[in-house]
Amino acid sequence: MSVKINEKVTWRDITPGGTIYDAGNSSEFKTGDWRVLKPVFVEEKCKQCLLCAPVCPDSAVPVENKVRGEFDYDHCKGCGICMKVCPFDAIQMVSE
Amino acid sequence: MAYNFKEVMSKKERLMGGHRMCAGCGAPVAVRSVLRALDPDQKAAVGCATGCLEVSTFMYPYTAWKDSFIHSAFENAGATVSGMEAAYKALRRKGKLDEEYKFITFGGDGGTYDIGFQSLSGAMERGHDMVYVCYNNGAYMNTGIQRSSATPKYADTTTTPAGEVIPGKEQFKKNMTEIMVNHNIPYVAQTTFMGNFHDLHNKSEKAINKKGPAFMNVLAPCPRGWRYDPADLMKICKLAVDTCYWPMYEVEDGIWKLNYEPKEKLPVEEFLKVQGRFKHLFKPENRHLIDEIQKEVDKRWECLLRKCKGHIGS
Amino acid sequence: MSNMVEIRWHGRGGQGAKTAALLLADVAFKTGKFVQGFPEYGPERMGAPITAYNRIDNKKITIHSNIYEPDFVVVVDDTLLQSVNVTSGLKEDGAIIINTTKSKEEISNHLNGYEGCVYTLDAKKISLESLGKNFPNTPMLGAVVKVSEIVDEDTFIKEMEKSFQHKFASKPEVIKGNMEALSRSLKEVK
Amino acid sequence: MPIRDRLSGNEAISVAMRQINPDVVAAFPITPSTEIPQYFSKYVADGVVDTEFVPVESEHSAMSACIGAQGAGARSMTATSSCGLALMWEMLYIASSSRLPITLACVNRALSGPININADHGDSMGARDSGWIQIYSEDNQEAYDNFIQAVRIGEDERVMLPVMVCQDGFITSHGVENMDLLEDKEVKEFVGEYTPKHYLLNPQEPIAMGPYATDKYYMEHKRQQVEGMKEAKEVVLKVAKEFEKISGRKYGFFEEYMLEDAEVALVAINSTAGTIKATIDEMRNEGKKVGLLKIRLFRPFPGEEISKALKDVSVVGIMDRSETFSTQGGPLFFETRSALYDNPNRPKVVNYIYGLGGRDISTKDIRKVYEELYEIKMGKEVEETCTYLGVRE
Repeated sequence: MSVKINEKVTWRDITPGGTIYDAGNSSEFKTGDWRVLKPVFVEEKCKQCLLCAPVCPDSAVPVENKVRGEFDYDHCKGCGICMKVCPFDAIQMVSE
Repeated sequence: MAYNFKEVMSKKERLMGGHRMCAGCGAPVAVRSVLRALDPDQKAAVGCATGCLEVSTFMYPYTAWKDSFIHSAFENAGATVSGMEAAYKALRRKGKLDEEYKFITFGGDGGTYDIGFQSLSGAMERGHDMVYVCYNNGAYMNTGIQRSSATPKYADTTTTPAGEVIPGKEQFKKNMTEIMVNHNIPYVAQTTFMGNFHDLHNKSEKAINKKGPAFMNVLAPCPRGWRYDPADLMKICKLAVDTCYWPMYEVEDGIWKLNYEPKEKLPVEEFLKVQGRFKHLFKPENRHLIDEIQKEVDKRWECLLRKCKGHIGS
Repeated sequence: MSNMVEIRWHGRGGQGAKTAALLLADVAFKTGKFVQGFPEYGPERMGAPITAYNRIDNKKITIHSNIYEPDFVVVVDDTLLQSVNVTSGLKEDGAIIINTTKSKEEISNHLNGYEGCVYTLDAKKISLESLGKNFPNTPMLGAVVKVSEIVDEDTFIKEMEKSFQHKFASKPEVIKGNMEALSRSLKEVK
Repeated sequence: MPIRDRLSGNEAISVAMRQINPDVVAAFPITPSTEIPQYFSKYVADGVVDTEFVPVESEHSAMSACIGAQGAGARSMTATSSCGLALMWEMLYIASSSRLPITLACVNRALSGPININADHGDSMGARDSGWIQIYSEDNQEAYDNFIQAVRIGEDERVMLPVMVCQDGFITSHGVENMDLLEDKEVKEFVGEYTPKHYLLNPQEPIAMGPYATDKYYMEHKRQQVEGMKEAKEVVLKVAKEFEKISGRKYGFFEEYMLEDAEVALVAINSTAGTIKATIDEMRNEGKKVGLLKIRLFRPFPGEEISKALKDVSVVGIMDRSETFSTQGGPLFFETRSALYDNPNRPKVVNYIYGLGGRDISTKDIRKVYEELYEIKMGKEVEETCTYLGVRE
């Protein structure tokens, strides 16, 4: 999109029909500040079983080449599902 | 296709973070899992009924969808994606489009079981090559937890409140999966989130790649509506399956197959007691209501076993 | 000045009065006229009295109402005479054409004192003899062309033959019977 | 070379559809528009077109499927009437707000209840604020011509709005009349290919359509949508000019018939305009200076131009074939009278509601209306601005 769509956009520049041409641009919107509890990744305990990855509603457990990385704190809402499924205690929930 | 969990998990994400679903919501977990069944180079076009998922994943100007996405209204996801699929056929026939696309539709149980039922039934009957996925949380969560025909009996919702005289919703949920089986479409499946998502993945893969219409009913818990600790998503799902409240099965080309049989069938109250919406059932004078639910669960389970007649396995 | 001819058809649903009106429009169209052919629609099913209309003119027709003062009325089924005021608004210098086995005298009692010309034709007999079936609309079409003179007879015969050849391309055996029904009706209407 | 033919209004639309050969047609039968998808599905069955025909299970799904298809990048069409249009209502708004130039053949019929299958304009008039361009057709020729032009008007980059082409149920939809058809090739060249800038099935650019928009954006969306409507006026005229080149037939926002020196005039749409013309011909022979303004483009409403065209008429009667239950008159009346308000010498304006549920209107009825307009011109007091023509008192 040539014009940045934000709350200052005029009627002339808003996208016709409200169509968005940058698929997946919600990643620019941060939901991390919804968090009350924060998951902490204890890498040394992690066995890379990846069970924490599919259960995340916010796609906040990135996996590349079969290895999980650090939490995406920009989007993690701190629900704690990942902590519960981890068989190795490698995720701990702490206060923000 | 053999399921290589770690490889599947390494695929590029097709539903991005930054959407506004509740913390711990089951719906995006369902969507991510279904979309992971696409090959990375497979193009998809996604449709969605109005509901939590739609308004939260496409709040202007942000879309969480990496694939082309359309939403038009609540009751017509089946028809809208029918149109998109018809366009695809026409454009391919006329030589205006070379690429192959897969068509996937998401709707909640409101948009699937109730207001969108006609449109879905029409789309399936006409044989459009598309997958319809119901992310089923058993009530109209988007408008604030009103009962649907997918709401279990005696659940406390905002339109079937557990009161002094009436103990919540008075009817059992309708069996949408079997209704879709009776459309005689090539593939129908019922599943939820278990372990490493093997079952959901396999079913999505079949549904997507099978020619013709396919329907998947995915139990996707709603922590707010069901009133449980959001962190317990996977536990809730496992209880739903192990109590046989939500059996995982599929019907492929008319063959019924049970995909999971609990080693030990748990009493349904194990599933009920962890959810606030059934809290009133645990008053001593309401014991018979739980028994009634148990009887219905048993009846439906036995019926399913008869239909699957020894076809058990993933 | 317009010399529009307006025709009203009375028949029963399923008898082909609407088809006859459309066929007449067709023939007139083919001879270069401006035409309208339209039925009056309701939810009626087979057997109910129905009305259909034609307007035929040498210039473009813009009027889009029913016809209240027709130049000609065609009655495809004489049992309608009991229940329908078929001569309503019919111009005295016009004519009514009725499919019947009865004589003009017998019929005239049912015409509400209409003093214009009355023509009769036993369309059923013609149809049965030439087509083997009771399709009264083909003979009635011939009769109305004869009486109204909206189309010259030779042209009419020629155009109808072409039209039948097209319509019955897959069963040419019925063309002859239809043509016979038409030419008989041109002669037998009285 | 024009092809001389005689067709019903429904046949005319289906022939136009065949010549356009759209990508997708989705429709559900409803009297009196049913014949359109019927005729068209035969073209599909015979391979005369390569359209994907979707025989949906309701009109709501018809419009939904058109939205999905047009959004996907396919030229899409449908046809409906009355309750069918009403069932589409919600989707009409979504089609227009999504800026999808779908073409709809609306065969006007009264809305229930009581259930009635005959012509009035209650259906399309109810949809007048749904953001669709609306074009009305006097006869079969106009229905055909308008339908072909509608594709170009809606798809114009400045417009990108759906278009509804209306004609009267049964009166023209089932009435056979003379008309001139264009050759298939001419129509195909005229409408060209649908080439949207952004569409769902563009492999190079995945997009998302149909967002949730908060108040921070909603109003800007609506304002932009209005701009498409504003631009439509110029595009309607441009397309009409081009159409005239291939057809020889002139079209504008409206047609003025004997209006230039008219003392009293009627404003009407659809088939009654033709009956009014026939009445005018009779009355002009008697020396009466009566005229007609037949509105073709109702959305957007060409208010200024209409006001200008009526400025020298002393009394104007507006003919509405639909009721609004506002107790203040019909929609044509509202729009036209409002347009005339800023005219310093505005004419006296009265409203006639007529023809509801298919009640026939003849030249005799119209003659009476003109006579009353003359009486008003001569100073007769108007007791009620809105009266009902031919209703039993």
